[in-house]
Amino acid sequence: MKFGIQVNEGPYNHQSSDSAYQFTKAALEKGHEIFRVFFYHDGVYNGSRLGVPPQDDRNITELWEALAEEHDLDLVVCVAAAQRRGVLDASESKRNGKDADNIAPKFRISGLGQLIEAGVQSERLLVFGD
Amino acid sequence: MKFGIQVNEGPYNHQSSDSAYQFTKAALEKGHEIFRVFFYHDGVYNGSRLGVPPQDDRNITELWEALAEEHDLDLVVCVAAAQRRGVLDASESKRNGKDADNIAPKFRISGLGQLIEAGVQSERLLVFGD
Amino acid sequence: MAMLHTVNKSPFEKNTLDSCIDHALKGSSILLFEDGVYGALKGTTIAGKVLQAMGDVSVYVLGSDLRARGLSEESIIEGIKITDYPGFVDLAGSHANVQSWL
Amino acid sequence: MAMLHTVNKSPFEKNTLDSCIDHALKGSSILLFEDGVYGALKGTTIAGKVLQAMGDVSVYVLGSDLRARGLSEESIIEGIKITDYPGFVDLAGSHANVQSWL
Amino acid sequence: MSEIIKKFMYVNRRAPYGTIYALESLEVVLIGAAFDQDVSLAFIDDGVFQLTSGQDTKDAGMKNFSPTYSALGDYEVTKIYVEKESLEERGLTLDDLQDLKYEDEDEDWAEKDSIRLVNRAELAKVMDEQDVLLSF
Amino acid sequence: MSEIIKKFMYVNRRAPYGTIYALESLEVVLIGAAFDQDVSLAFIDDGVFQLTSGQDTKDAGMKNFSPTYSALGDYEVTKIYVEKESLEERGLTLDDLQDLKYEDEDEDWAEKDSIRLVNRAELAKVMDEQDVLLSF
Repeated sequence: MKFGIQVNEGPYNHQSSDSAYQFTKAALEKGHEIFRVFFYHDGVYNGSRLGVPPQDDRNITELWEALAEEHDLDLVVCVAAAQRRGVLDASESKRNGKDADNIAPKFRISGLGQLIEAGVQSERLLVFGD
Repeated sequence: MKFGIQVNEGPYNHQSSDSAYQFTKAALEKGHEIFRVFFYHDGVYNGSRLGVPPQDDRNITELWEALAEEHDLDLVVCVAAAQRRGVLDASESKRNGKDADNIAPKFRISGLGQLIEAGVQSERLLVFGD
Repeated sequence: MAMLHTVNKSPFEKNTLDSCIDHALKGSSILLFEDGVYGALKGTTIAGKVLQAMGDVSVYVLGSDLRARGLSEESIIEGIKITDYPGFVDLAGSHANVQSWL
Repeated sequence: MAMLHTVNKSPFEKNTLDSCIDHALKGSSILLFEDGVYGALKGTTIAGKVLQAMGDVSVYVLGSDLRARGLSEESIIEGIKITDYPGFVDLAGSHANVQSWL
Repeated sequence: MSEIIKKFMYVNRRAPYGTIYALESLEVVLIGAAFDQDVSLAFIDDGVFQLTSGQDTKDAGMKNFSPTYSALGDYEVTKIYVEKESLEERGLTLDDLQDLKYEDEDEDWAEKDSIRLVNRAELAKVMDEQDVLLSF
Repeated sequence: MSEIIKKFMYVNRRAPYGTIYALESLEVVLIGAAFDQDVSLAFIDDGVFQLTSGQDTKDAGMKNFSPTYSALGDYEVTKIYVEKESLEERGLTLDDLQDLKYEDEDEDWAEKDSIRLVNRAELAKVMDEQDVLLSF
């Protein structure tokens, strides 16, 4: 079966991203397909490579990236939500006259159409949020 | 009178930072002193200089910075909460082996003791959060 | 001097106002702001509890947050005082301490 | 096939579970996870509503979120089924659609 | 843009301005309108507050996005379910909400109401028929 | 570190793990213990769930911070108010919570209970006496 996943909250402050990760991992391990993981609202903060959680805690961004590496997951950060909140890739940073970017390597920034497409193409869409 | 302000949520997703800003501005305009504004939990995201909100919307980080400029406000981002969430200044970035930083110029990163001190030194402490 | 309680959540979504009222001592004040302003509406499922609390505590509501949400002064429970940010600052100063009900 | 509802908030803090139950059709299922697992506890102010709902809907609770919060299997309302993430995935697949009550 | 036609429902349960969900939900609806899907919106619980008329955010210093709701008809988003019980619990009636209209191209562009006042049981059935439920 | 002694109360109204507030509140308490202030903690509403014994976060993939509560006595944080009504509404008793102790240096290090079970009216009075209330 093909699943789409939406993540609405940032890492650590809410459990949403942890739960979405656990669901995604379990689905992949059962042989299902994850069409896309779409990060919206504060969920875009999951895509920052600058987080340094305490050593005795999980690193949620790195967990997502490892899962993406292993299963060729499509991790998409919403461009409008990300710009508002300061999550930028190199080209968005340049285009907006900023002097730095912070997107993590396995995440890509794209438009809201990618969420609708995930809804259309997936057999089930699950939303994890506050 | 001397006020301390704590901001617990990031910009835009919750109204907390807007409300804290309006309170702080009104207090200063009435001639009161703001001992410190302390950003905790997701509130640390207010201190990122990378945000690019839509042109027809407010830029909360810049609003705080303008107020700080005008009134010599002390805007402090909690170091532990900020590291976890990827809000870093140049030295924290270097120390943690990261290749970029994103703190806005008028904000400084410091420890939780600064919040306790704000509680001790201010006549009233107000918390704005979710 | 008594305590100023602040409530910023809708009483229909969260238990914040409920808990605040249950802990507010006689003579204290409650300021409703952000989504908390919905607690000031007449004719709702929570209005009875607010009205009853008003026997012991003063209730204020932030006008800018009412207007943002399209709520008119006429829709507000009689006796609730509409204030603004300078008024909020005065309330914080004139009460002994402030508790934010988050 | 019927709907799977998911609830991740404490019923004592937010109206989510309440609203979910009020909208859940006969034959649908509700999965409690994250802070939603508190809705599965016996002897609480919401337990009666959950028990009554269980006449029409199946209720599941995520074991890993129960254990994280120190809640034992014995503290859970009888008839609520404890599941895990593989089980959550199966439930999502075996129901026609999923509604996340955020 | 896609040959699959699915029933998409945007479920709005939260008040505007206190959090951004209402605004960013609308942004999804507008983008989604470009896809030829069978779209509807549900406003339940505090979500009904999103549709109040007369919103004025000037003094709150925030962006007033409520005019966008009246533009939904132009995007062919014409099925807007508002739950009766949610209004009543909040002391509201339809008169407190914006009057949302669309022009029906099948009936010589006659102006029609977009808002469908439904009770909880009716809305539960409409939800049950959806393929995709996006919650905000 | 300061000659002013104020009454600080940390008010915990939220459950652990679903959000980070409980964990980051504890971090403030530990840092705050280094300042010589008159500190107390209140656990009301869902905050009482923070103190349940037997928390095991292994399968949830999160950090278990509940052992820290039992270390509070060593930080001289010894006044922990738990609201009776909040427990009852949630089907809990003190037996479901960790047994928090401290050693009283004024009484030859006798072991004493840190938890003070109070009813709502009593707690409201204790809150009223505080100088600073930090809400999490």
